[in-house]
Formats: sequence, structure tokens, C-alpha cells
Amino acid sequence: MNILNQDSNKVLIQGLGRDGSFQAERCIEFGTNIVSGVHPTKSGETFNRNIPIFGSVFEAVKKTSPEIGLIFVPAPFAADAIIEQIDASIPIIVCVTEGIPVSDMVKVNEYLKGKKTKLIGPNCPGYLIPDKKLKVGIIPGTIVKSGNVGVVSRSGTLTYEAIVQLTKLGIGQSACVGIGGDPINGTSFVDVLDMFEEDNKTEAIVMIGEIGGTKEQEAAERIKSSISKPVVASIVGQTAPEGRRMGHAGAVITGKSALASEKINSLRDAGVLIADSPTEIGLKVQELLKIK
Amino acid sequence: MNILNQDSNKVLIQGLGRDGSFQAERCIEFGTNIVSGVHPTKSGETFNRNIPIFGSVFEAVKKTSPEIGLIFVPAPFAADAIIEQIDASIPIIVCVTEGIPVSDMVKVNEYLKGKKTKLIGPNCPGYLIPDKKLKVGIIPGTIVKSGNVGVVSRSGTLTYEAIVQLTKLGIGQSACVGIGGDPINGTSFVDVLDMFEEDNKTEAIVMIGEIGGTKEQEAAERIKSSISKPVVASIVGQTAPEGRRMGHAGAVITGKSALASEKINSLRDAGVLIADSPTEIGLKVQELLKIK
Amino acid sequence: MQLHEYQAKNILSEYNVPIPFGQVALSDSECEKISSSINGKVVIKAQVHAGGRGKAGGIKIVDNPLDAKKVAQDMIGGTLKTFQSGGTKFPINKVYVEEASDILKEFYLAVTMDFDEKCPVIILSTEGGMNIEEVAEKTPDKIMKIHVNPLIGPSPYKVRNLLSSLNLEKKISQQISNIIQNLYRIFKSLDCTLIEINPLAITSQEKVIALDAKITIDDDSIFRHSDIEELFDETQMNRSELKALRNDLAYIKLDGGKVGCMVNGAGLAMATMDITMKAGAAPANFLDVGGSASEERIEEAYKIIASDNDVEVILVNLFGGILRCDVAAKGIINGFENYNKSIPMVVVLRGTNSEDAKLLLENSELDISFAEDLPTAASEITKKLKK
Amino acid sequence: MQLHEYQAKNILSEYNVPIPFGQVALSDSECEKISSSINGKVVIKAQVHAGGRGKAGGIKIVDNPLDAKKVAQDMIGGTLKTFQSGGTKFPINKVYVEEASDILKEFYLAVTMDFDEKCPVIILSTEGGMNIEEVAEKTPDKIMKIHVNPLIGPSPYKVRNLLSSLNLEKKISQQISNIIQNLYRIFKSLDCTLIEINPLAITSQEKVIALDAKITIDDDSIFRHSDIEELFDETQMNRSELKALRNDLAYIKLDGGKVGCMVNGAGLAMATMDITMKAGAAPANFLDVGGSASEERIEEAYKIIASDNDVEVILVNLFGGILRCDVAAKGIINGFENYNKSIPMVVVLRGTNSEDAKLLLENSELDISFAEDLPTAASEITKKLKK
Repeated sequence: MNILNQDSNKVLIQGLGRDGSFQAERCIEFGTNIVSGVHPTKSGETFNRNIPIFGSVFEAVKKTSPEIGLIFVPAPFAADAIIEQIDASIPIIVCVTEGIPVSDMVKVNEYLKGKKTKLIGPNCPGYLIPDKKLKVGIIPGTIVKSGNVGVVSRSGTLTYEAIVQLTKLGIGQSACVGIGGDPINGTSFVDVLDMFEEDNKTEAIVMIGEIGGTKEQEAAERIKSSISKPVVASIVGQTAPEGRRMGHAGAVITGKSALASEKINSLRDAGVLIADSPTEIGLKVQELLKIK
Repeated sequence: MNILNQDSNKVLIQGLGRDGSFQAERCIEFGTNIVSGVHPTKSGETFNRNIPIFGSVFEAVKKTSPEIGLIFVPAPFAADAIIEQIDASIPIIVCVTEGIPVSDMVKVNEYLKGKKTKLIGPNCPGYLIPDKKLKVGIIPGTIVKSGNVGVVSRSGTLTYEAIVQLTKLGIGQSACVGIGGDPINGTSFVDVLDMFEEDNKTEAIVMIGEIGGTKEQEAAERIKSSISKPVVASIVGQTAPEGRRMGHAGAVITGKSALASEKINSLRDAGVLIADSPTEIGLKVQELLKIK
Repeated sequence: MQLHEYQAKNILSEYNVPIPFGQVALSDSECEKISSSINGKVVIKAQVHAGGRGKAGGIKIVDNPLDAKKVAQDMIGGTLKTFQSGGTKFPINKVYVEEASDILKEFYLAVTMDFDEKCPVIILSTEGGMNIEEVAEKTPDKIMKIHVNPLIGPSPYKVRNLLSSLNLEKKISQQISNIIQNLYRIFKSLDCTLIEINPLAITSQEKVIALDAKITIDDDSIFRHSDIEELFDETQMNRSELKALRNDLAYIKLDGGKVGCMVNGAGLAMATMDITMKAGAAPANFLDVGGSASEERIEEAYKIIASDNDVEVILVNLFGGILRCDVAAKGIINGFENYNKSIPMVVVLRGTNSEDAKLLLENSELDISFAEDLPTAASEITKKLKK
Repeated sequence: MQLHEYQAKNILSEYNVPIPFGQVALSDSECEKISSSINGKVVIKAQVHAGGRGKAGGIKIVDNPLDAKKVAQDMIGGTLKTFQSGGTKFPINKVYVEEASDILKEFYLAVTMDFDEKCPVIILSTEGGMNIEEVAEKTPDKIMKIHVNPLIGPSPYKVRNLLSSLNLEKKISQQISNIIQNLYRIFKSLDCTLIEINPLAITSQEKVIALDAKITIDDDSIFRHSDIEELFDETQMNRSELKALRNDLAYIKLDGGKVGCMVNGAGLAMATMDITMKAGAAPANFLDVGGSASEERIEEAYKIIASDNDVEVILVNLFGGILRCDVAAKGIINGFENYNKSIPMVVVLRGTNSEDAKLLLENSELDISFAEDLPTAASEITKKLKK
């Protein structure tokens, strides 16, 4: 399932509270085709004038056949919403909700195995394809520009930072994907790198990583083995103090590989152009594209 | 995974208590190639003169590469043994143990999804292929005869009854498979029917069902849709009193389909030759083969 | 293993499933005492392992503690036979004394295992208080089910969707939703095969409570629930059933027959019954010795069958697999010698070590006819019965 | 959320994980009383939310109740700062009074979440009582792991195989095996992120017991554990951290800096820190307002930052997504007006409703410089600091 190459992009929004409703409007403004909403107590109502709201995902799917599900449901109920959308066979699910219990996501992750659904997030800004006028999530539509650079990031707001830099320099984006900051999530750097590799519109890739975990190393390996397009990367957290919250056992598992320097070394070794400061991402891409 | 068409048939036995050891010897007598045993406290010892015993399945697999795992482990530990063999990627597992908690088997069943391992049982006599001198389980080797009739049954001892009838009439068996009497098990009638259909040696099939559940109806559907070989079936329990142990909710689920008459009707409707009494199985097969 | 209502309700309460106030009484004076602590009407329920107590007189409603005492006097020490008890009279040793509830509506709610789907299932019906099998047969659309993934538990969305189809007040459906989650926790934690709440009542105060409760624990899981094992009430089984249970034997007493049957394997047991019935000889009982019985267990099995006064002939039909026929033969001989009751036997022995077994039996003092197969055995039995 | 040792040990005990006899004392006389009920030596442990208590003087062994009283007198009411507490002095309000154990051998045992494998993991090491990070770095082969499938739990075979590699006596490995299963039950039932037993001790009586215990609960799961929430000890946090926590804000105090930082998103926070550090301006604190803060929460955020006496300049770097910049601006203005402390600010606002926000701030009485991007903001900050 390459989320970049879907022909049809009908979106269902689940969770129409304050944030969900506000963001739904922003998506529609951008041009996204939102076909239905789901809310347990607003069944039968409509939003944004004429978009129908259903009481359950199954009903919404039956009546409006969405290909993408966007979740704004509050954290205590979000894992259940993801499972509801998986059970309703929605091919792509974007979960914006932050603060979902880890144990819930462990189960969702296990449940997803062998299923065809692709989950992006949780705790992510979703994705946006300027050219298709498709915005699924909360990436501000005002800062993007259609073009040929694919952006992928673990961090929400930092993604916007990178997009702003690119757009200011006149460099457009083929797609921007925020995979989310939670340790257990549905889509990894590797998954998105593969999608960009496959996507004809994408000519270069920007990847923004963070300290912690080993996802950036996995990405470096994949870039080395099978990504032919040029990659610019930045890793934030080089000056961050050692997290007091990180328990001992956590440190045992990831050890030194969680450090920014280790990640940068792996990426550099894979031929990635490193932006030493996150403010230089745009310039590095410009440099890369000129050389090319 | 068609258990009938394996080229190599190296067997590991897990659980070498009184029953396991005795039955291991019977398997060896029949010609089965038992390559290793597993027992938590007998690691380093041997049985039947020179077959090595290991402390764990992983070790046994590493040293002796079995293709089939046979489990005699006591019920409280049997589900764990099945999972150990699944994790060690043994392609075929036969679990003889009876009395495994239902909740354990629900989990094993869930765990098996998407895995390549084929589980037969639990609470089953295993399978026997006379021609290959392969006996994996407890079907008495003395009553079988090589030939072209495939036998499949939910009941252990009743399988033997059918085999005896066939052998007495000079009708040999291509394979005898006991799928086990537990409500949640690894291999169904449908699975074995498909294997017999695919197996060149098998010319006719004997299927022995029981009251309860809807497995026989599923088998009837499969026979109707895709089994070309002739089938003789018998359903026992026609005169059994309604089980006092069966809770109300249980009856709600299966309803009338659990009755022998319903099963017989479905099978007859699928073109199956019904042996009204389990004593007539042999005669019905004889009749069938003569007509043919 | 089945629990009494009062035991099941203790468990419900522990897992935050609301129940009416109630306590168990072992005597009429205890019943009186508990009743006097209750305002209004009191329900007194015989604690027996059988459904259908109401119609059989096992549930009474009284107005005052004195009447409560009288009812308890009648019940305790007596027996109860219901349309669901299969002819058995269950002794009443305890009564459950409960405040009467003011009921607006009754539901049926159960958690059990769906063997076709191979997962737990939650069953809800608006037709509470009824015989649920009848409801399932006559109005199957009134039976609603939720299949449960064992990894996830009952998905809240499935529960919500099911309840929303009933158009209940939010307050009510929230309570039912919580009860469903809590029942599932019990089901999982205690390895149940069935939890049945019939009826689940909505009271006039808009509280949802479990008026009756049936919990059955998977016998094969008891080894990990020693606290539950202690709840076992052996008075609710007859002596033979209890003896069989203690020896891991599956024993069923049947009405009207004269043949005692010892077999191994449920399938062979059913086949044996089908064949002997066709030959005109009804079984008096059935004893399945199971897969791998020891000499001692077979001896107990013989004694249980022989002690059934209805038995005129014993049919032994064993097919050795894990079970060794010689071991079985020794057990039977020991049973005969120690019990010292001679009953004619027809014996079919095949499979593992059957020849050794025949030799042992031939050399014993038992009155035995051997048969090669079941049809021969069946006709042999009918001959012996006619004598 | 972190628990105290005594709270963690209560939970262990409830789940049948053996611990030495012990009780919590709130006063020196209570400590004396508990000590006198113990034969032999007594261990007195300061109950604070920091590891490394032993080296810092937070754990004392005494011979008699009088000495116990003296130790408690010193500890209770005092503070403790350890090499693991990050500079913080934790107040000691309670001590745990425990019988001393006769130890033959110490293990390290933990259950936590492995984020790479996306499943729980059990970690066992023979190097108990040590700093486990050091063990992992220097002798990684002494760290053994079992990955746990959340459907199945810790497979007994995996535990058995792991323990058999240690060549322990059967009696010992059986106890450890049970402890592992019980710890996992706690981990799962309470939505823990970490359970750490260091050391897990084998006593001279061949009993395996948890000598210390650390339990951390997933903050995001607290909503389903109201009983655990009650165990929260707010004295173990400083006022600002506590205030941040109560308002769902992520606040970190840093040593030596002068810039108060308000950002949204952990990634942007880290980038901000990287950039300001490079510009020569170290942060005094970091406050991440998160994804969707309300006006009220932003107001609290401003107050927390402004109340830090190290702060000379405030950097606000917000990128509206779910968060709306206008809402944030109102919160900041309210904070300024209600707190009434003027600190120069450098503000970068982008994304959702950022233009409205700038207008609001411009019209306020705050001492604000706007910056278009982070590098500009960083140099603006250094300029303000130099003044």
C-alpha cells in the first residue's frame, strides 16, 4: 500500500470534537474530499453543511466508501477507533491523537499483523500531497508548495519547520509525511522511504530524525541497500539533556545507538547529506538539487 | 502444507513420560524415523538406545532438523510446548495430549494465524501413512494395511474401529488421520479432505463425524464444491442423550446443526455415501469400490 | 465445574458487576436474620446446580422474616428436581436470601466460547428471563452476538454499536457496557466456559443488576484456580458421578437401560450406544475411561458400573491406543475381586496389547464372553439380557 | 508515574512476589516500633523518587530499635540527593523499615517495553545490585532478554530455557520462574512501563526475594487506574514540575541557562535547544505545551516559565497545527497580565492562525521582538542577553 499513489482519496474523519471539527475544515479548505464523519452521539447530523455523520465506522464505510480514515478521537478511546477502522477494512488510517497508552498500541500493532491496512501514527500530523490537494491530518496547508521533494519526519512541528524552509527557497514538495513521535507506531521511516523511492514525482528526500530508538539506523540501512534518490537528513536533540524520565531498563535496550552522533554516522555512511542544524535543511536540499 | 506428501519425515518427540516413551517405541517399531526427544530434565540422556534427548526444542531442531513434532506433554504444559514448536518453525506438529484448557487453545489458534506450521490435534491420535512406514501418534500400527482409502475422524478409538473394518475386508489405507475431539483444534475435516483430494494414492475417503458443532457441515460444503473423490461417512451420537454438561449458551450457538440428522442430511446432499451404523463403514467402502 | 448462584454472585461483586443485596443462609434462623436486615420483599432461592428453579418451586418471594424462615425450613434439607435437572433430585443445603428488585425490563447476557469461530462470544438478548434456547429458535434476530478477539478483549466499539441498536438511554447502556467488560474479565481470569446472567434487570431506579448468575469453569483449567476448586460442592453430584470425577472418568447415568458400558473415547462411546440401542439393548450408564487410564482408575470404573443396580450385563469395548488393554484387563479383574459382585460381561478388546489382555481375562473368574467386533457384542448382549 | 519502594512492594506482595518483612514509617517512633517487631538487623530506607540511594546515605542498616529511631530521626524531614537524581534534592517524608536479609547471590530482573521489537521484554542479569547500564555496556552477554508476545505472555519454555543456562538449583529457578510470571501480571494489569527488581536476592535459606522494587506506570494509562493515581506523591516533584504535570505540560528545568523556552512538540523543542545552544544562549528550562493546549494551559505555561528566577529572556517558538497560535497568544497575554512580571520575549509564530496571534501580541503590553525564523530568533536572544 503506497499512500502516495492512491487514485481515489475519499476521507472519513472519526472524532468531531473541537480539534477534529476545526481540522476537518482546514482539510476541506485545502481541497481534501471528506465524505463522512463518525461520532458516537452525532449520528444523523451533518458537518460543514452537508457531510453526513454516522454512529459507527461500519455504517460510514457502507454508505460513503472512504479509502482513508483520519482519527481525532481522545486518547482513551483512540486504540479502539483504530481497531474499528481496521475491522472496517479502511486501507489507510491516520491517527493524530497523542497520549495513547503504550499497552494499547502494543496490542494494535500485534492486531495489525497480516492485515492489509496501513496505519500512520499515532501522535502524528498525518500526510499531505500538495499536487493532489490532499491533506490528511494537521500539517498547515498554507506552508506547502507542490514540487518534487518528499519530506518525512518523526516530529510534527519540526516537519512544518522543514517545509517552511523548502517553500521559502522555492522548493516544492511531492509529499510531506509525519510518521509520529510515539515509540510504537504503524509506519516507519523505512516504509515512507520505500514509498518515495517508488513515487515518480519524488526526486529527493528530506528525513528528520530524533535521538532515541534505532529507527534512523534502520532507515540508513534501507537507504544504503535500496534507495536510489538523494536524501538530506537532520537529527535533532544533539544538545538535549539525558532524559530523567528514561528508566534504566530502557537505556539497556537501546544503549548508545539512541545518541544523535550514532544516528548521524550511520546516515552519513549510507551516503546521506547531513544538515548539521535543523535550520539548514532547506539550504542543504538547495545545494543538493543544484549539484544534481 | 500437505502432511501426506512430505518427502522427508524426521520426527521429534516432546514429552517422554510413561505414555510418551511407550508410544515412541511403537512408532519406531512401525518404522518411523524418530531423530530426537525433548524433556526438560533429561537433557543429555538418550532413549531407545541412541536417540538423543535435548532440554529444549530449539536445541533439538538445531542438532537434528526434524520436520514433524509429536507432543505427549501433560495438559498444563502442552499449549506452551505447541508454541515452542511453532517458534522453532517445525512444519508439522501433532499434539496427542488431552485436557488442554480451552482458553489455552484459543490463544494457540490465534497465535498460529499467519504462521506456516500445521497443527494436528490436540486430543488426537495423530496420523499414519502405511506405505511410508510413518506413524506419528498412537494409531495402532498392527491394524493398518497399505492401500488407497484415506480415513479421517474426530474420534480416536473410533478411527481404529473403521481401520479394522477396512483391513478385515482387505481394503488398505493411503493414510489415517485423527484430527482430534477438542472443539478448538489445528486441523479440520476440510483441511484433510483437501489433502486427500490432492494425494495421488488416495482413491476414496472415509470420514467419521460426531454430533456437536458444525464441522461436518463445513466438510459437506467442501465435498460439494471441490472434492472429486468418493466419500463414505458415518456420524455417531444419533442415540446420545442431550449432554447435561452443555450450557445453554453453547446450545444457542450451534442450535440444531449440532444434531446427527442435520449433519447426515448435509453430507448426503453433498453426494456422500452414508454408513447408517458405524459398524457398516467397511462394507459401504467395499460397495463403493465395487461400483466404481 | 459449576458454581452456585451465591458463589457466582460473590465473584460478580468482586469484579464490580452490580447485584442486589443478598447473603447465603445455611439454616432457617440464618435466613430469618438476613431477611430482617432487608427492607421490603425478600427472595429466597434454593442453591442447587440446576436451572429452571423458579418453575420447580426453588424460588420464593416473601413479605417478612417469619415467612422467610418458614420457606427456608421447607427448602433446606429438602431436594429439588427441575425440568432442566435431567431427573436428578438435587439436595438443598443452602438458600440465598436477597432483597427483591423492582424490575422494569429483563435482558439475557452471557459470555461463552464459540467453538465455530474459535473465540469467546458475548450474547445479549432483550428477551431476558426466558428460556434462551427457545428464543434462539423462535426469534433468532433477538439474539445478538459479539465475537471477541482474545488479544483485544471485547472492543468498546462493538459493544457500543450493539447497544445503540437497542435505543436504550445512555445511562442504561453505559451500565450494560461496563457489565459486559467486567464479565469478560471474569471469563478470562477464571477460565470460564460460561457466564450467564439471566435475567440482567433494569430496575425502576434505572440501575442495571444481575438478578441470577451462572458460572461454569473449564474443568481442564481448575489446576490453576485452587481458590475456585475450593468452591466445589460435592453434594450436588451423586456418589457414582463424584467417584468418576475424582478418578478422571467421564460417567453418565441413563434412565431405563440395563447395560453397563465401559469404553474409551467419546466417539467410540457414542458408536457403542448407537449400535447397542439398534440391537434393542439400552445402556444403563456410560463410562468413558479416557485416553490413558491406569489400572487403579479402571478398577474404580468397574466398581462404579457394577454398583449401578440397573446393570444386568456389562459391555466392555476398549480399543488400545495410549490405553494398554492389558492394564485395563488387570484393572477390571481387580475391580471384580475387590468388589465381589459377579455380573455377566461381553468384552471387545482391540489395539495395543489386546492379546495379553484377553489371556488375563480368560484366566480370571469373571463371567465373560469375548466378541470380535461391536455388532457381535451387541447381539451377544441382547442374548444375555433375554435369558 | 513513579511509585515509592514501599508502594511497589505492596503491589509485589499482592501478586505473590516474595519480599522481606517490612513496613513504612512516617515518624521516628513508628520506625522504632516496627524495628522492635523485627528480629536481627533492620534496614531503613528513605522513600524518595531517585535511584542510587545507598551511595547517597539513603539506606542504613542498624542493630536495634533505638538506632533505628535515630536513623529515622535524621532521615525524616530531611532531603536526599543522589547521583541519579539530576541535581534535585528529594524530601524524605517516609522511611521503609525492613528486616535485613542474608544474601547469597543477587540478580537483576526487570520487565519493560522494548520499543524496537514493539513488545514487552523481560531482562535478567546475574549482575544484580550493580548499575545495570554499566553491565550492559561492559558485559552485554550478562544481560539476558525474553521478548513477550502480548497475546501469550512470557512463554514458560522461554523462561525455562533462559534459566537453565544459569545452572541454578531447580528450587531456585522455580521461584524465579514464578516471580517472572507474577511480575509480568503486574506489568500488564497496571500498564507499567517499568518494573525493576534490583537486586533480586537468593537468601541463605534458598528463598528468592525482591530486595528493592521500582515500578513506573505509563502516565497515559493512569485514567484507568484511579487506585494507582492515589499513590502519587507530589512532594517528590518541585512546584513548577507539579504545576506543569497538572496542566498536561512537559516541563524540564535545566542548569546554568538563562532562556526560558516555550515550544510545541518534542522535536521542535529539541531543534530549538540545538539552535539556541549553538548561538551561545543556554536554556534555563523547557516547556512543551504539546499538541492542543487551551488558553488556560498556555497561561499556566507562561507562569511556570516566568516564575523561574534564572530566566532573563523568554523564547516562544510555536508552530500551529492542532494548536492555534491565536489561542496561544491569548494565553500568554493572560499569563503576563495575571502574573505581572515583565520579561523580554522573542517570539516565532507560524502555522495555524499565526497572523491573528501576532496582531494580538503586538497590541499587548508585552516586551516582544518577533522573529521570522529560529536562527533570527536565536541571534535576537543572544543580543538581549548581552544587554
